[in-house]
Parts: sequence; C-alpha cells; structure tokens
Amino acid sequence: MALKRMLENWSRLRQQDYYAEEPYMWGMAIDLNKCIGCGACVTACYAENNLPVVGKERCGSGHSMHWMRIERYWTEPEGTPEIEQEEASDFPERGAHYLPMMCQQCNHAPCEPVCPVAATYHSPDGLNTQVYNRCVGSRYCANNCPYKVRYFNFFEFWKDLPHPLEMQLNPDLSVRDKGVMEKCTFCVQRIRAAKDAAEDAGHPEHVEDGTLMTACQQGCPTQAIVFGNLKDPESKVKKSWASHQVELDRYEQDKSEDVRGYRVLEELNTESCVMYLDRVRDTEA
Amino acid sequence: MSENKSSSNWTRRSFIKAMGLGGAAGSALVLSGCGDTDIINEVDIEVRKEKVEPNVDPQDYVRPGIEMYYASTCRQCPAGCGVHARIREGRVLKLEGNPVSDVNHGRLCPMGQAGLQSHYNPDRLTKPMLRKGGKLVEISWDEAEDVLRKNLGRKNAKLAWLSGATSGHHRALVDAYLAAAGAKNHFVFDTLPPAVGHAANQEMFGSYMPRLDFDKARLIVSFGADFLGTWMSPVQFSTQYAEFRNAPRGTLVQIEPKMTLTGANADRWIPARPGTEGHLALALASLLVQKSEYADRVPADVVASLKDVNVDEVAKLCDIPVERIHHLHHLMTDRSPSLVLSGASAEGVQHGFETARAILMLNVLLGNVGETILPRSEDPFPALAPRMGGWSEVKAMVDGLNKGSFDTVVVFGSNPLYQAPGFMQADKAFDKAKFRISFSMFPDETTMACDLVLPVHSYLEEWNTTMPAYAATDGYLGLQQPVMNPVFGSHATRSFGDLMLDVLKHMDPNFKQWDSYQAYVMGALWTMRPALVKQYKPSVPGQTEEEAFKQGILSDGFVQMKVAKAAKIEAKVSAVTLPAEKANANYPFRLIPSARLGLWDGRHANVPWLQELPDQLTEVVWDSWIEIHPKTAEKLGVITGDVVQVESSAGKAKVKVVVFPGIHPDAVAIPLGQGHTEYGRYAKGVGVNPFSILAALFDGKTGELATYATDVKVAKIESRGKLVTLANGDLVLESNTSTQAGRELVKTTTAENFDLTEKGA
Amino acid sequence: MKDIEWARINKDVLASLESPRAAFWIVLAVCIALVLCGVAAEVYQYKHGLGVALMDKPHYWQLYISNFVFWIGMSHSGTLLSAILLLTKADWRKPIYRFAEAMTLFSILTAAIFPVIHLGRVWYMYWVLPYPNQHTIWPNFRSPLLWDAAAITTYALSSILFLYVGMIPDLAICRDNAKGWRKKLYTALSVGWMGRATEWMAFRKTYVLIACFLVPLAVSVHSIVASDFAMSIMPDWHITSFPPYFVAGALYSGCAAIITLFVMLRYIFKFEAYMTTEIMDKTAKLTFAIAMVWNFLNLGEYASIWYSNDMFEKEVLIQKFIGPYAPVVWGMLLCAMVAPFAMAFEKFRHNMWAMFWLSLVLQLGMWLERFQIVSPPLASNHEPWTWAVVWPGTVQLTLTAASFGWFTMLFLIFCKIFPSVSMYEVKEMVFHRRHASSRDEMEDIGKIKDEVMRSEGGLA
Amino acid sequence: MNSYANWAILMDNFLFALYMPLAAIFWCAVLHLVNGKWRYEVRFLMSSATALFPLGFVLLLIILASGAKSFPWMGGDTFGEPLNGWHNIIFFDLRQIGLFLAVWAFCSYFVKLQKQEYPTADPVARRKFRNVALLVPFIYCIYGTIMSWDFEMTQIPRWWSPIYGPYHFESMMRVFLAFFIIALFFLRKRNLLKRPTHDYVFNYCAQIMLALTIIWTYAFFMQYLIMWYGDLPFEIERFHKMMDGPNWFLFWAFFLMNSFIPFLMLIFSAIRHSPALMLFPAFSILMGTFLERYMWIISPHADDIDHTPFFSSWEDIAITAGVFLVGCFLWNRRMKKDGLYGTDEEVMERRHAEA
Repeated sequence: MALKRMLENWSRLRQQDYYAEEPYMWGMAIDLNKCIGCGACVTACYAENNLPVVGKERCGSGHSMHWMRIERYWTEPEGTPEIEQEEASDFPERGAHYLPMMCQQCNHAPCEPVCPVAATYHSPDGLNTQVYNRCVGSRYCANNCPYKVRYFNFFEFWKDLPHPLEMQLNPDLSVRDKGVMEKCTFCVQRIRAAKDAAEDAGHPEHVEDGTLMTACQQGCPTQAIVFGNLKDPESKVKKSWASHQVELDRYEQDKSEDVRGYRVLEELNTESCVMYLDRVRDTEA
Repeated sequence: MSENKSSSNWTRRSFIKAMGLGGAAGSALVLSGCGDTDIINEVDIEVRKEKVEPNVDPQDYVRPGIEMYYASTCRQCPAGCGVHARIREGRVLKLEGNPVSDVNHGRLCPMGQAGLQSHYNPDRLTKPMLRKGGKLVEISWDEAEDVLRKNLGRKNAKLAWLSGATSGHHRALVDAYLAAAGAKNHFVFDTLPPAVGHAANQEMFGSYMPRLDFDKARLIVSFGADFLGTWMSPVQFSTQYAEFRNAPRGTLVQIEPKMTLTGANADRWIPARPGTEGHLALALASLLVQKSEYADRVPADVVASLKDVNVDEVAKLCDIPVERIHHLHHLMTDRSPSLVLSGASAEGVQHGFETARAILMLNVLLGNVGETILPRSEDPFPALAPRMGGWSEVKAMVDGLNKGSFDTVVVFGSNPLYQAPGFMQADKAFDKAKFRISFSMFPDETTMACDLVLPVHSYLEEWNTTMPAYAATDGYLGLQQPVMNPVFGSHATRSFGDLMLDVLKHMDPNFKQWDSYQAYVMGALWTMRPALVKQYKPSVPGQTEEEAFKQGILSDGFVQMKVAKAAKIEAKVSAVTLPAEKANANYPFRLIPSARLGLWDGRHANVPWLQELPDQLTEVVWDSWIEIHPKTAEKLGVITGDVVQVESSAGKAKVKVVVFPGIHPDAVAIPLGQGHTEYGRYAKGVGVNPFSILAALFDGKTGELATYATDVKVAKIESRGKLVTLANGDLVLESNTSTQAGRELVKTTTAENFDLTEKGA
Repeated sequence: MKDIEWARINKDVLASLESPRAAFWIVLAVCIALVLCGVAAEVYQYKHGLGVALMDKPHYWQLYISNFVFWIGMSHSGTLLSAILLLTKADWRKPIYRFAEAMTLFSILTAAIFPVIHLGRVWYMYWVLPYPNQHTIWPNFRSPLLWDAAAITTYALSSILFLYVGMIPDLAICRDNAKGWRKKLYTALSVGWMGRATEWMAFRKTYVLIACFLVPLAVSVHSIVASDFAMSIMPDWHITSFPPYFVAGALYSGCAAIITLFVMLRYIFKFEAYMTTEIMDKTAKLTFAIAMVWNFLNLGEYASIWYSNDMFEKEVLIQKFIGPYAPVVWGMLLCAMVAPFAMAFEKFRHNMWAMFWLSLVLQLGMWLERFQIVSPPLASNHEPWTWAVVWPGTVQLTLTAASFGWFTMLFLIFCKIFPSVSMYEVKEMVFHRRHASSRDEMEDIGKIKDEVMRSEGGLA
Repeated sequence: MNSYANWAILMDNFLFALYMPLAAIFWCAVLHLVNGKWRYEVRFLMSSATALFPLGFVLLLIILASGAKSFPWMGGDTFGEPLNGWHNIIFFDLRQIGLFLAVWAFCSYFVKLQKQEYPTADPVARRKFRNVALLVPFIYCIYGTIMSWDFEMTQIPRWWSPIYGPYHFESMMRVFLAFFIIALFFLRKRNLLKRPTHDYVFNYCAQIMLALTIIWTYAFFMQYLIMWYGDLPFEIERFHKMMDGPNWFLFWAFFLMNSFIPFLMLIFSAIRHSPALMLFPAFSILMGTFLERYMWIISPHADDIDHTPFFSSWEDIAITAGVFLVGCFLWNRRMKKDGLYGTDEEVMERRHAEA
C-alpha cells in the first residue's frame, strides 16, 4: 500500500506545474519606507500564535521564540549608492535599518528537503508548512534556513504559563511541546478560516482581497505589511509585486534599477514569497 | 455528541472541531501531517459543511467555536485607541484596532496588543486588603466596602485624590465625588504626557494641543518629539506618518541627544548636545528672520531679540557642524509647509518652557500655523475632557503630605511611589497620611504602601468612557464595555465606577438613580445623544430607540460629539531668552531617562510580552541598561555588557552598558520602565529605575520636573556580564553594533528615486 | 619478530585475557562512573528539553553532532587497516588489526548514541526509519540524515560481521584453552571451527568478500556524514570537498587512535614482540600520508573560499580565524596540521611514547576540527542579526566525557573477553617471513634490469 | 581564431601538453616511493615525456598573450561582482610563467637524479633522489590545483568548488597512464624499444586506472551532488549550461567515457591483462578527459556559442593535430637521445625474428 502510494505520489510530483491549478499562492510585501520598527507586529504575532514568553534567562541563552522579529542594523550594505558614504560620521545620521523578518515561505525552501521525517513540506497554496506532530527535532531545517526564522522548542514553554495567562491562548492552533520546530505560518488558521468563509459565501476558489489579514499586518500602525493571494491579479499584494517588478520564481529579477522591490537573499534561489521594498532616505536632508 | 449529524456530513474536520481541539488551522496542521504524505491529500479535509451545535445552552458570551468581536477602548496609555476584542468561548483572545476609530484606524501598538496580558495577568489582585498591625491582610469585600465608606463617605477637605491621566466618566465621577466630599485636591500625575509642551502650546496657540497635520507637511523637524513612540498618541501619529511618507515623500529631521524610535526613522538624525535644542531653534529663527517674508510673521521685538544669536557659537554649543544648521535652514525655507515639533528631550530641562517656545516659534516664522497646525474647537463636555497632569501635581501632593495638609489619600491609576523622583521621597511623605486607599489591579509600589487596597476590574471588564489625549477629530469619546466576564469572577475584583458610585450614592442623592456604573455611563450617553453627530435608529422590529442607540454606540465603540467650528488659530509670540548651558565638572554626562513604546513609564513592566519585546533601538529585553556612545565608551574603557555605576547628586545605580551609536557623546541614557520593587513576578527586581536618581531640577516656568537635566558620572565596576539582547550580532561583532556584513538585507534608495518611481505605482 | 616462537603466540595472547591487574579495574570503574554521569545528564535533558544542553538559535547543532562525526570518523581506520591492507596484502597489519576492528565497532556504537540524544523528541527516533505503517508515511528520502541512519546501521552491522568472522579461528583457540563460562561462550561463538582446510578456504573467501564490501562502504559512510553538512546551503558547510575531506579526516583520527591503543596495549599486555617498532613505523607513515591528504583538502578549502571571493563563505572563514572561535581553529591547525610533521622523522616514529603523545595531540586536533566544522559556520550564518557565540554547556560536556568512558569501557571489556591480537594471523606472518625472506631478495635482484640497461645503453 | 571556442581548444591542448610530462614525473616518483618493482621497466619511458615542456610553454605564452580571449574575466566581465587579488592580469601572467618554469626545472632535475639512481648506486645519491621524489606529490598536487583553478574553475570567476583541484589533477594522472599505455602498445608493436616491457605493466597500469576511475567518478559525482542539492544558482547553473547547452552530448560523452566505460572494462582481469584490449578503456579515458577539460573551459559560454570541437571547425583539428605532431616529434627525439630505442640493427633483428 505504502509503496503504491509512494509511486503514485512520485509520478504526480514529476508533473510540471503541479500547483498550477491551485487558486492561491500566499505572499507578502513589506514596505521598509513605512516600517518604523515599533514591534506591533511582533506582539500581535505573540498573541495570535500562542508564542511562549521565555523569560530573561532563556532569551539570554538564545531561546526566544519570536516568529516575527525586527532586525535593526546600523550600516548600509556595501555598494549602496550615495547614502551614508557621503561622510564619515560617529552617528547613524540616517537612522536605523529595520527589517521585519519572519518565515519567507520560500517556494524553493532549503528547509524542506533536509527534514528526515518530512515534517516540513510545501502546501499547494505556497505555505512552507511545519507539521508539529511529525517533527522529531533534528533541527536540520533550522540550520539550513538562511533567514534563521525557524524556532525550536528547547523547553516545555507552555508549562511556565501561570494561571490565568493560559486563558488567552488561541484555540485555533495548538501550543507546541518541547522538541519540535515551529515558525511563522502566515497565520494559517486565519487563512483556513477565510477559505472556509469564502466557501460558505459561495465562492470557494476566491478569498476576497482584504478580508484576510495576518496578525502582523493587522496590527501594523503604518500599514507597511500587505498580505494576500499572489494568484489573484486584483489583489493588493499581487499589484505591489507586479509594480515593483518582482517575480516569484526567479533568483535574479529582470527589473529596472530604480524599482524598489527585492527579496532578501534572493540569490540563494529560495523563491521566497515575501517581497521587501527599499527603505528610503532623503539624501538632501 | 449531538444527534443532528448525518454521518455523510461528518467529516474529519468537523469531528475534530466537535472534540474541542480547536479550529481550522490547528487541525489542518495536525491532519495534513499524519493523514498523508506531503504530496497528495486524498482524505478530503477541504470539504466543509459544519454545523456543530452543543447540547448545553451556553452563556450569553459563549457560542462555542464561533468568534465574536466587541468594540471597546484601549487604556494602556492615554491615547485611547479604539479596539476590537476577539472573543471565543467567553474569553478575550486578541485585541485588534477598531477600523472605524478615528484615533487608530484599525491599528494597534504593542502595548495595546499586550493589554490582554494586563487583563490576564497572574499577579492581579483578587482580594481586598486592609493594613492591620502594619501588614496588609486579605479581607472580604463586605468589610472592604465598609472601610471604604467609612473613610470616603463623609465631608473631608483633607482628602487628596491622585489619578493617572484621566478623562471621560471616570474623571466626571471622581470630580463629582470630590465635590460631594468637599475636597479640592485632585492631583493628576502621569509621567509621559508633555506638560511643559502643553503649557507652551497653550500660551502660543491658545490650545494645549492644536491639531497637527502631518500629511500636509513636506518637512517635519522634530526636536525630540518621539511621535512614533511615546508622544501623546503614537498609533495615530504613525498612521499619519505613513501618509506623510507616501509619494511625494515628506522629509523628517529629528534633533535629539538620544535616538528615539522617531529618530531611527528620520532622514537626518542630528545629535544635539543635551539641553541646547532651544539655542538651535533660536539660531534657525535668527537665520529665518533675515528674510522679511519670515520676519514679518512675528513682532518686531522678537526679531530684534534674535539679532544677537551667533550661529557659529550655537553650532559649537550644540556640537553640530555649522553647515548642518545652514542646511537645515535651507531645508525649512525650501519645503513648505513644514511642521516643527518640540518633545520630551527639548522640554525636559530647566528652561524647558522657553525652549519649547523657541521651537514652536519656528512654526510661526515658517507660516505653518493654519497650514499644518490647526485650531481645535472647544470641548462640548469639558467635564469629560482629558486631564494629563504632570510632575508639578505630584510635587504639590508630596509637599501637601509633608506639611500634613492631607489625612486621607486615594490613589487610582497612578504609581507615584515608583514614578516620583527619588529626591522627593514620596514614600516617606506617603507614610504621613493617616489613611491611604488604592484602587488597583496590581500590587504596585504605591498600592502595597496603602492601608486599603481595592482590586479593580481591568479595562476589558468594565464600563467606561475615555477621551483620547489627542484626537485628529474633536469631540471623540471612546467607549469601554466589558468584553468578557471578570477573569477572577465578580467576587474577586470590582469595577472602580461601581465602588465609587456606591460611595457617592450615600453622599449625593442625585446618584441614587443609577444602580451601577454601567447604568450611569449608558444613562449619561443616552442623555448626551442630541449632542452626537451620528443618530441611531432601530433597525430590528420591536427594538426601542434606546436599545438601538445603545447597540449602535457599543458596536461603534465610540461616539462623536458635535463641536462648534474651531476658531482661527492665532499665534502669540514673544521673545525668548535662554540661559547658557554650563558644564558640570563633577558630573560630566547628561542622564536621559528615555521612554519607549513598550514598557512606557514602567506601567507595563509586569506584562511578559512587553518585557520580551526588545527595545526598538538596542534590542535589549528584560533588563535595564545604559546607552553610551562608542567614543565615550572607549574613553571610559567599557564595552557592551560591562556594569557601570551611574551616580547623580541624588543617588546612584548599577547598570549594564550598551554601546550605542545613536546618542550624543556627552549624554548617557537609561530607559524607563524597570526597577520595580513590587509589581508582580515579571517586574519585581528587574533592572533599575532612573527616576530614582533624577536631580531636583525644575522647569522655571511650569514647575515641572526637568527630567532631562540630571548630570551624572559613570564608572566601570564590573567586566562583561550577561546582557540579554536579541541582537546577538551586537555581542559578537567587535563594533558592538550589528552590521549587515555586506549582505543587502535592508536596501536603501533615495527619496528622489522613490518619488519618481512611486508616482507611477 | 623473527624470534617469536609458535607456542609463545598463543600463550602471550591468551594471557592477556586473564586476571586483570588492579589498574584495569580502576580504569573500568572510572569509565563506568563517566557513563553513569552521562546517563544522568541525558535523563535530565530528556526531562527538561534540549535547552539545558545550551544550544540555541542559531546553534541548533553543536557538540552532539561534533562528537558524532568524531566517533564515526574514528571507526574508519579499523576498516582501513584491516580491509584495505588485507586487500593490498600488506602483512604488517596482522598484529594490530584485531583491536583496530574492535575500536571500529565500539566507536560506531558510541557514535550512534549521539544522533539519538541530539533529537528533540528522542522517543520518536524510529520515525526516521522506513517501516510500513498504517499512516502510509515514509520518511523523507531526500534528507541526508536519513542516508546517515541507513549508512550507519549498515556499517555497524558489517563491522560486527567483519570483526566476528575474522575472529573465528582465534575463538576456537580460546575455546580449546578455556574453562567455565568462557568455555561455553567460545564454544558457541567459534561455531564448531576445527581448522579443516575446507573451513579455511571458505573462511578466506568470506573474509575477503566482506573486506571488499567494507572499503566502499566505509568511504560512503563518511561521505554521507559529510553530506549532512555539504548538502546544506550554509556557508562553510556547503563545501564540495567535504566528502573526501571527511573521509581523510576520519582515517586520520582513526589512525591516531590506533597508535594510541597500539602503545597502550603493547605496554599493558606486554605485546612488545608483536607490536614492533617496524609496524609502528609503517602505521606512522600511513598516518603521515593521510595527514597530508587531509591538510591538502583543508588548505584547499580555505584557498578556494578566498579565491572565490564569496561574501558569505569569506565571512565565516575570517570569523574562524579572528572571531570568537579562533582558539579552536588555531588549536586544530596546530594539533592536526603542524604536529603530524613530526612523523616525517624516523627517530620520532620509532619512539613509542613520543608517538603515543603525538597521537593524543592529533586526536585532540581532530576533535577540535569537528567542533569548528559545526559551530563557527552556524555562528556567522547568512543572517548577521542572529550571529552568536555559544560554548557547549555542562550537559553537553558531560555527555562528551561519558562517550569516552563508554568507548573505553567497551574496549576494556572486549580486551578481557576476546583476544586483542589475532593469533592465527600473527602465526601466518611469522611463517611467511621466515620462509619468504630469502626468496624475496632473489626476486628483487631478478627484477632489477635497469642496471643491465644502464651498462648497455650508456646512460650517463 | 576569433571564436572563444578555438582558444578553448588551445587551452585544452596546453593542459595535455603540460600534464603529460608532469603526471609522468608524478608516477615515476610515486612508483619509487611505494617501491613498485616494475618501475624499472617504465620509469625512463615515462620521464622522457618531459620533452613536452617546451611545447607546453609555447602554448602557455600564446594563451596568456591572447588575454581576454582565453580568460573572459580579463575583459572586465566580472559577472557584476568584485574579484579578488588573484584575478589580476599581471599577477596571473607572472605566476603562470614563473610556476611553469620552476616546475619544468624541477622535473628536469628529477629526471637527472633518476638516471643516477639504481639499486646498486651510491646510497647518498639514492637518498637524495628519494627526498626529491618525496616532494613530487606535493608539487604535483599544489601546481595541479593552481592550474585547475586558473584555467578551468575561474572561467566563471566566482564559481568555486574546493574539490575541483583534486578532481582535475586526479583526472590528469589517469589520462597520462591511458596515453602511456597506448604509446607503449604502439612502441612495442613496432618493436622500437631497446628493452621490451612485460605485459604485466599493462595490468598494473590498468589496476591504477581502475582505482582512479572510481575516484574520478566519486569526485565528479560528489561535486555534482552537492551543488545539485544545494541548488545555489551560481553553482548549479554551470552544470546546467553544460548539460542543457548546445554541446550537451559532449558532457554526457565525457561523463560516460570517464566513468562507466572504463570501469566496466577495467574490472575484468582478462581485459587488464591484454595490451590490445586495454586500448579501448585507454582511448575512452583519453578522449573523455580531453572533452572533460574542454567542457569545463567552455562552460561559462556554453549557451552563447554553438561550437563543437572538430565538427564545426577545422581549426580545432589543425591545432590539436599540430600539437600532437609536435609533441610526438619532441618525445620521439628525447627517447632517441636517452637511448631508449634499440639500435636499428636490433630492431630489425627482432622484427625479423618475429616474422
């Protein structure tokens, strides 16, 4: 049985464009011109996804579980024209560089092939899915993730939750036990609910753009995050990708220099579903 | 299992839902894992026809498996954002911004998100306590109410009432009570609302907070106003900021000694030497008045007073290249309209009021008044208007206590024993009162020093109204309603409104008509309805008008009151003179007690999410630290993680170093929020409290504490300890600050290019 | 060697099985104590989660994996000496291959522990095996970890087989000389070996066949271990030379371990007559050659990274040499790259104790090598934000120490139950040498025809 | 000579002209170090290949003079990334010429010492020779690595593979043996040699070739597997260009000719022991390696050019034939000079005896 199933799967896997018929491909666009680095998305993610608070000591030993984190850098990357190199200053006069970083939902994810038990796989709608129940905790996926956005349950964090804080836990998704890997899901529970709602409303293949928001997007005070269906030509996120000339299945974009869209570490061929838009600074100021 | 399931409809998904394992995604994750290999889902979990009905009729709130949203108002800071609370099975699970609210447009800051953890906090007080024999012992509510009535239910001129920033019906109720009790001493103390700035605004523009039009401005020059982080209404300003940054993109220049969140997003961040912002503003003014089109906007004596300003000297004083000042001047003249803001670091000095005036004067010179600075209309119900308070009020109260003017003190929503500076010795003064009452959710420092402790509901459990500290539209009144039953039950905590109403009923018969605070608030709103912009009509047959009204306002989450058209804004400018800054040889560094979005002034230190939310600039979590510029650090011989002793004339503190480029070399910054000696398991004993070492310096005009004026010295006492930061790179790299190491993680483009390309997009 | 009497061989070797000295018991007790500490550490870790081992983001792997690579590496030289030298008919392997093979087996058994305790959910470790189940779930055949599981299992089983088959004639000798429980044990294990010619012929064929199978298997096993790293896209893990580099490194540390045990056994069991300076010389030369291959691949890796100018790889390389892990890297270079040059000198090679200490230095170097393969690249990965330095905590160190205790314990017990020197092969060697020495010389001269050519052709 | 492909053929020929003497010296040294007795039969024959050094040097100069035609990165085409110091034209030319001359000199020295080394020679001379022989593997590996990187790996400057050096020089070790036994076969056939060699020489060479074939396959496959698995575009693209480009059949041809064909033949001892049958695997390896070098050199341009050596250009044939003829001439002359050929009378006599 199992062998037969495997052979069937194999032959289907070999088909080209296996997911071409799938109506959804979830994607995101994050505008670094607008992101102010406040951390609303981070807290929203904690609330939505039952992320454990690990405490000072465990933060100190690198065990924090923020699926969404905001990276702050001080320097421009090499080769950035005109900015910052204009003068040698003792101060970050152009402010900080904030980068909200979460699972990029790579379509060509380095984490997927290395899992010995296939606990992480790609869903047809473009999510890089982590199956907690199947995970044995080899942590290879986290090593192979260039963005380092996979988080491992080093402890039984849920045990530390004193009453009544556990009442806040979102019943739409589980709490994770020790020894499994977890990461941003693009709020898959909301996606599921939205798909269900769309089906109930009589259009099973179409989730209205804007009705579905990830928690980080919803909280963002500057609306720097746009989330939606990349296969829907009318969606905001698709329009943003198109206007910034970023295509999903490429590792080198064929785009004009001035357009702001880019994907982090795109050259690693991860085909990530998160597009960033350049941070902007007024060089005349 | 209920019987109304035909087996054909009984899919695995609905089965799991019925088993109570939770909803969509949880089961999707579970099922796709164990049902199949990663490629084919033959088991049809996508087909969904679910109709799960429970056997037992649940309570009102509870519709198993179905989520509901209740509109309410956030009380995590005085900004008063509208929230939607997501409820399932009678529990609030998540707070979202209320999309129709004019304050936050559906957005919510980290503190607002984390309101849940204040609400569900394990350290919440659940039993009234009375001090007996020097110790607080738990008592019954009956006893507590007796004690409360005995102490408050009488005329008492020697009663002092201390609130945090207050507004709406809480304020009205407290004021009504104080009137009934014949007490005049209502102090309001909140640390972050800019009292000095309000006073300066009041004097110049006739309103403590005129409306600001960020979107219209092409240039914002902010002297330390952290409007994205801690200034008045951060979410509201952030939404406006987002508009401001759309093409054509506005430019933000931030001038402050320590980089704030706003500074981190500025196009040009200028580290002025602390305390010199006023001089810089005057220098800019003096450059502007050289042209008559600017000079004509202010009286001649003001222009004359600016003649003496020497820009080169100011540049030296501010430690800014003089070209930068000229450049800023050109920027201001080139980009109009602009908006000049004054904030905490500029105002928190001994000449803060003057500094704020000097800064605001630039708005007048640049002609921003009426363009980006807009008038505000009179509040239709002044009794509900926000009262922000300030340091002068807490000082007055402490002075009064020391003099023995008060025998009874009531504290609600404020924590002076933590927030008042150490030199005031608020705790000793507090001891002098005969009877101290605290209405509080948490065992904070002040509460634990009181004689009667009354645990109150969280803002998600009670009825109330709130007027935001700053709203883009006038006449906005936020409504609060309980979004769930009290977490610990009604026997454990009580609504502050109910308690006070109860007391008040015995003193003022007018209040007997309302059974509860809910009835009081809703009754008040019902009587206010002619004054509201929106009218609510019954939509369902059989619904009374009152029901329709109540349902309408509760689903909106706020009401909009009609306001008179605002008068034209007139600026009143007079000459500003600033004293020269003098260096303090014993204490070479200026201490900046910086606030941040997150822990705020320390009130959120007991919220684990916020403790674990890294500081936006240093990325430190769960700790206090001192920010020191790399140059200064080199001079002091310290690296990130070292422990130093910070000493001011008022005290000393031990704290870990973070070498931080975004600070003036003459300044050191210790963030607010930590150093609690009480306040539950998450806050107690974490870090240090910079309030405790502030020196006794006050703004000359307003009497506000000059929080940014304390001078300190810093000495290393221990080598590298464990500093807990999420920016691991900071600890690894020699530079102490993580770089992108050549990767193009954050790419940057120019505003010029942005404007060119985004117009098409 | 020429002086060994036939009778003495049995006597000497069998003597090593009897009445251990006090030192033996002390060492054994220490080893058991270490193992117990390890068990305690593992129980603690099991109970609280892997966090107590002080791994973190981004160091999701650390000492457990380093140790795994170290021990699996050590297991390679037993096979090399035994199988390759058997196939190439180098007879100097004979006195030392038995304990080398035992070492192989026990280091595999040690290595196999580490992936298990490394797992977040140990209790589901069988999920990496392809077994039929009602969920019709297969493991992910694309994962190098799965290849690992398969390779190690195969290698462990083959190694046991190789060791056991090669020991049968000796077990028969033991059987003939033993009493009590030993008699029963050896009788069972020697499967009725009588030493008939047909038995010998079958034995030879089987033995060579297993050896032929083992050589590529050993290479593939360590190549697969290397692929755990090389298949990833992590800078400084994604290195095409890792498979041969790991194989060379494995042989290298294994040879060093052989030298260590060589000297110890020689000293403890008084095997001076068997484990001669000449054999040590050959072993040392072999080790030297392997060390040079390892060096070449190591330096080639550095050079090619530098040559490529690849940003990510270069960053790791720079961090390796000047970053927080620099002491480890420099320690490795000193111990494993510079130290082996001592073996270029004959005097050094012939000094047993010098070789003993050198072998320990080499092993330390190779252990550090494994550490620096795993940790520094994780520390300076693609995402500078997450760069962090983590040194292994007590739990990891305890388990590391326990692994040494476990290995030594197994080895000590083995030495007392089974002959650690192959009696029959030493006899063969003595026989061959005695009878063949004169004939070899004749052959040599017969083959030397250059001289003839020289005289004829007038090459000057 | 406009097409890049022509220059690639020239480089291909250069590498063969270089490695024939170099690998010959390597084998002489290794056989000496491992005390292979049969070395006495072949060592002078092998080492006479040093006659090809002048040819290699001339080709090197031509290639260096051609500049960007041989090395695209010299034309400023740096693929958008800054190059490191090695990619510096002057440094490149200097090290190529300098290293070549140094290696040439060393090999000549080795040959000189080898002539003085025989079992009954002065122990001091023997030791000296042994020490020099010890150096040879080091020099071979290091110089081979440099050559592989400079001429093949960095045809795409930032494409890198640490195993590339061993993969390259290992391949060239093997092709020398292949070439050598072909040459030996024909020399024997024509009875030219002063002292005939035994058949077992073919078997020994074949055994080594078998081992090297396995190692070649291992190295090639591992390099490919790691790049394929990692799937980093910059790495795997090069393979894709070779495999899917216009000359894809050459890629598969060299892969088969270098791995399966020789392996499947050399595992049979009957073939190993038959000099005539050994011609098949030897030719396979010779052609396979020639194509292999060509494909690696040409790979960055594989989708730009549509050039198949020998089929689409007479220049390729001319160049290769010319190099081959000059090489034969030089080698032949050296063997004569070294007295490896029998005198005419001897040869005639033996031919006569055979007939």
